[in-house]
Amino acid sequence: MNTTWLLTGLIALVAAPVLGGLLAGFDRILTARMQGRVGPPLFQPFYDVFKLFEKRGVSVSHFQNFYIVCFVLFTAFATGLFFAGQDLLLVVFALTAGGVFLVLGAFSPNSPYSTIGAERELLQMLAYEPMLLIAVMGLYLVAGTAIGPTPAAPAVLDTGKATTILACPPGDTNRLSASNQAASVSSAPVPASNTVASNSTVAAGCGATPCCQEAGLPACGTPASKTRAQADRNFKVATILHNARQGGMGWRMLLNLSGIFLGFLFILTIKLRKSPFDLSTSHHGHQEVVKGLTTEFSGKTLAWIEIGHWYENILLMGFVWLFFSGLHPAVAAALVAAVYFLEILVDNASARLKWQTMVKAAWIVTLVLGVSNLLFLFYFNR
Amino acid sequence: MGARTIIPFGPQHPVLPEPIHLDLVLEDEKVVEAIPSIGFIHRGLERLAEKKDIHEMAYVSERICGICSFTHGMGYCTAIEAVMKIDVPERGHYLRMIWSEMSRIHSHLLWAGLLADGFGFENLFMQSWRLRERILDLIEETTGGRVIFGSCKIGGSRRDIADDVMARLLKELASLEKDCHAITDTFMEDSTVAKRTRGVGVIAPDDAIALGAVGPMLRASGVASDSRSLGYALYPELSFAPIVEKDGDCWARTAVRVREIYQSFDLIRQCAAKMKPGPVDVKVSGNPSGEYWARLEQPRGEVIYYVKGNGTKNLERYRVRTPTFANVPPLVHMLKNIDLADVPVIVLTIDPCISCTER
Amino acid sequence: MSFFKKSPWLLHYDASSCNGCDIEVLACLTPVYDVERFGIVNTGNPKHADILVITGSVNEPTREVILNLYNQMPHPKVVVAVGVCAATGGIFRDTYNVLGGVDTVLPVDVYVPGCAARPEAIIDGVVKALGILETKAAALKAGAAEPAAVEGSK
Amino acid sequence: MGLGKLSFTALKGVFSKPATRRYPFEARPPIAKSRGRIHFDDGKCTYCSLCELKCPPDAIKVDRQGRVFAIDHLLCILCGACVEACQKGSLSMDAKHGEPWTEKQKLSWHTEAPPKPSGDAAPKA
Repeated sequence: MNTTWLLTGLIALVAAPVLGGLLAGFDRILTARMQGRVGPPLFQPFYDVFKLFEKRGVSVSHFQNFYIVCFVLFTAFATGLFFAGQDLLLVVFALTAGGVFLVLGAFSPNSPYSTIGAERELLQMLAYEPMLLIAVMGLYLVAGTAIGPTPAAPAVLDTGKATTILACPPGDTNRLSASNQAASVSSAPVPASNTVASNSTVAAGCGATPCCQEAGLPACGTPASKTRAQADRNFKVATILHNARQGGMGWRMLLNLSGIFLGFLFILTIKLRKSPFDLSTSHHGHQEVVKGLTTEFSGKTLAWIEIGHWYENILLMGFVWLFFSGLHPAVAAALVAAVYFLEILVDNASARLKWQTMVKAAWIVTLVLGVSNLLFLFYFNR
Repeated sequence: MGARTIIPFGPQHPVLPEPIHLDLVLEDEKVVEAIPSIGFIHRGLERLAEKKDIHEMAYVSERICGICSFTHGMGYCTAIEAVMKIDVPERGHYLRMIWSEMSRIHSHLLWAGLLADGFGFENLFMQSWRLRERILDLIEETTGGRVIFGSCKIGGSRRDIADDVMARLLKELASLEKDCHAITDTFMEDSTVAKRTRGVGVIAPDDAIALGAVGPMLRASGVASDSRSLGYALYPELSFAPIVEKDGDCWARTAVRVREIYQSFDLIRQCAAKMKPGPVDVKVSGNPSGEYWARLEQPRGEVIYYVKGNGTKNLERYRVRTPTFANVPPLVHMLKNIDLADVPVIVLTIDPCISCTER
Repeated sequence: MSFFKKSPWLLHYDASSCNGCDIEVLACLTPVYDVERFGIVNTGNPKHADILVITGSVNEPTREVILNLYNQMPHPKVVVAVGVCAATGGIFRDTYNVLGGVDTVLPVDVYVPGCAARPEAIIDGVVKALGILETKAAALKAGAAEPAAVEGSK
Repeated sequence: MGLGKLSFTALKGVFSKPATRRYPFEARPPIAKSRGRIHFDDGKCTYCSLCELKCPPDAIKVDRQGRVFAIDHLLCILCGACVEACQKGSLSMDAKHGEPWTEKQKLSWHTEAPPKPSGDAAPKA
């Protein structure tokens, strides 16, 4: 991790709650408009949280608040890691750990509503976790460097423009320069110093940005073959971003991941606690388990849960960004916004389903869209 | 697993605007048994008949329940009029029918919103209540109140609807009827809604009759029973048929109520077409002596008013049998072996009005 | 600067109302009145609520429930009695099962008149309650002791 | 069957004016017949106490000798029976709703010293 990424990670730690709150504010206004009302001011989520900090709390068990601190810490940690360009798998597991702490917190007061909420949250995790991991794997296969072909027998494909190693995602111009030494040199982006300067623009483009090092790729100057093994298998966000952008994957990345992306959108509804699947707790306490998970929390603790959710939402939006990361940042940003809008629309056009339906639907989606996409990536997109 | 937990459902619960308490015995999320306990809003209204005179009792009777308030006032007046042998003028009857159908629309839209809220469809709740406000505006314009109409008195109606207001009312109702389709289509056709209502809380026709279900609850099980066909007020003058669905599940009950909304629009139009200018009330003097049962159709089903007068200005006995009271046994019957998530949906599809039930 | 004024969360309880005020309280949340404009959310959960909105008069069974709800709400909190039944018992004052208004059980901060109270009147009442809520919050901040839980005299 | 039947309505909501009446800032045009609050005009009252007789919740108390009319707005159910009973038109229904109070004002209304001691020639029904 170099300083630039460290800095982005730290900035994200501070900025994520602010952005998350704003996002929640936008969400509430849009939701209100969809329901034909005016809705609260944009900063309403902040007012709510600040008020909760002022309010006295009631806690039933001592551990309750401790668990919530852990939940927020883990969620924030996951967000920080993500924006510091670190390992995506670690991010997902840190996020899950945070979720588990939230569930523990909800279990501890022993109230029936919060217990049912906690059980439902566990079922939700059961429903979305496989798809989340598949998404990570998909991103890894497409842009996480690559599970390269064995160096001895690289498959070579004529893309029409230039000879490319098949394992590199199509359009990955980085690899063009490498194609000279296809047989012996790795499929990893080759640092400029190692490359025959036949494709100077690409080489310069890559070498000029510090992202090779940031991404934990072989440092410039080291022989590529030596560090190939560690460079090849890499779940780092930085690597994915680097490959997608520098590799100019563009829409192809999304196309290759289309099934996984759709599946991810599906579970995003669960993660964002939006309507068809807002089983464990919802934004409005009009349901059979009152507020589910958060029923027994009050005052500061509730405020922290809210902040934890903001972190989580920003992290998820960052996750969505990864799918678009091959595109121009402005396009990607617009698409992320569109995804969020879609989630709000779905929230406002569907009833809450039961957990049985949720688990079934999530797993079918995971199997049909996620796994088949993954298989496709394994066998046809090498 | 298999450990039983008891979930206290109510008296304060966000999906229940009214206090009813159900002890839900759960195994995981399966409801094994539901034990209702009521009595939270018992006020002792019937006993007020001994303290308030018969004319004041009309206002008290309206406050049995704020949702179907007009029907309560109308039922009480119908019973007293029968005892005192008062002939209400034709126009008075038509006005009463218009208001009672308007209150049916308002009640059904309100209920639709609450049901939507019960299965977590917040937008549908908001949209239903948005439309309901328009009917409330019409009610306010014609009666002066939004939920308590205060327009029924012994001997006829306290207010008249002027012709220009009536024309505006019909126009607004027509546009409202058109706008209702977006909502009712969602209730009838949306697949997430169907997932929550179809096949949930099924009650067979025989069970429904045996357990004493009334109103939309009974009609949804395929039994064509509508107290309006008994012929109180001037309902025999209007053409309508009881709305019946066959499935007996939550979806069928929704369908009955949704179709009744359109039926009520139609009935209001029929009333307006048949109405002639004339007096709306007659002068009432004397005190009731004798007893009478009046049976009316409330939005929630058949309601019975029993009055017994002894020649004084106070009634000797006033008794109301409300539809929710009749629908509680079928409710308890349906609340067995279902998911916790279905409880609000099933409870709401009987359209509980606890305030009527306990008075 | 207190944020209570900007984000009051309310809890509604129907003590023994005829539903009239109840549905008007609910109507406040819906598009035409939309109290979310002021950040008001109906939480349905006493532990999250700042304002207790009670409709209807108090009778023997609901008295316990009201006390329970009130005592579960964290400080600061205010009570708004909506409708004449909640204020005095209204037309049901004389019946055998009605104890009277909410103030027979709890300290009431705002009374909203009307039968049924109009949504506009309820909004006015809640807005008035916000000022009181803020004073209470300021007092708590300044180090005043939390008011003791209200005990029901059995 | 269909998914998202309400999405069109929802989308339409984003681009059209919300149905909300911004109440405290914009009051809606009053509806003439609206029953908001009982208005008492002391100039016309003869203290006949017919209104007291007709009031279902007994919110009105009239002292015929002392010529005092008192109404408890926290008891009044706005039925309008007193307005109908009043022969002199001193009671009327105000379309504007009553204000919230922080304290109970039990007998909240007018006391009037007798302007002309002509006795109570109250129009009794």
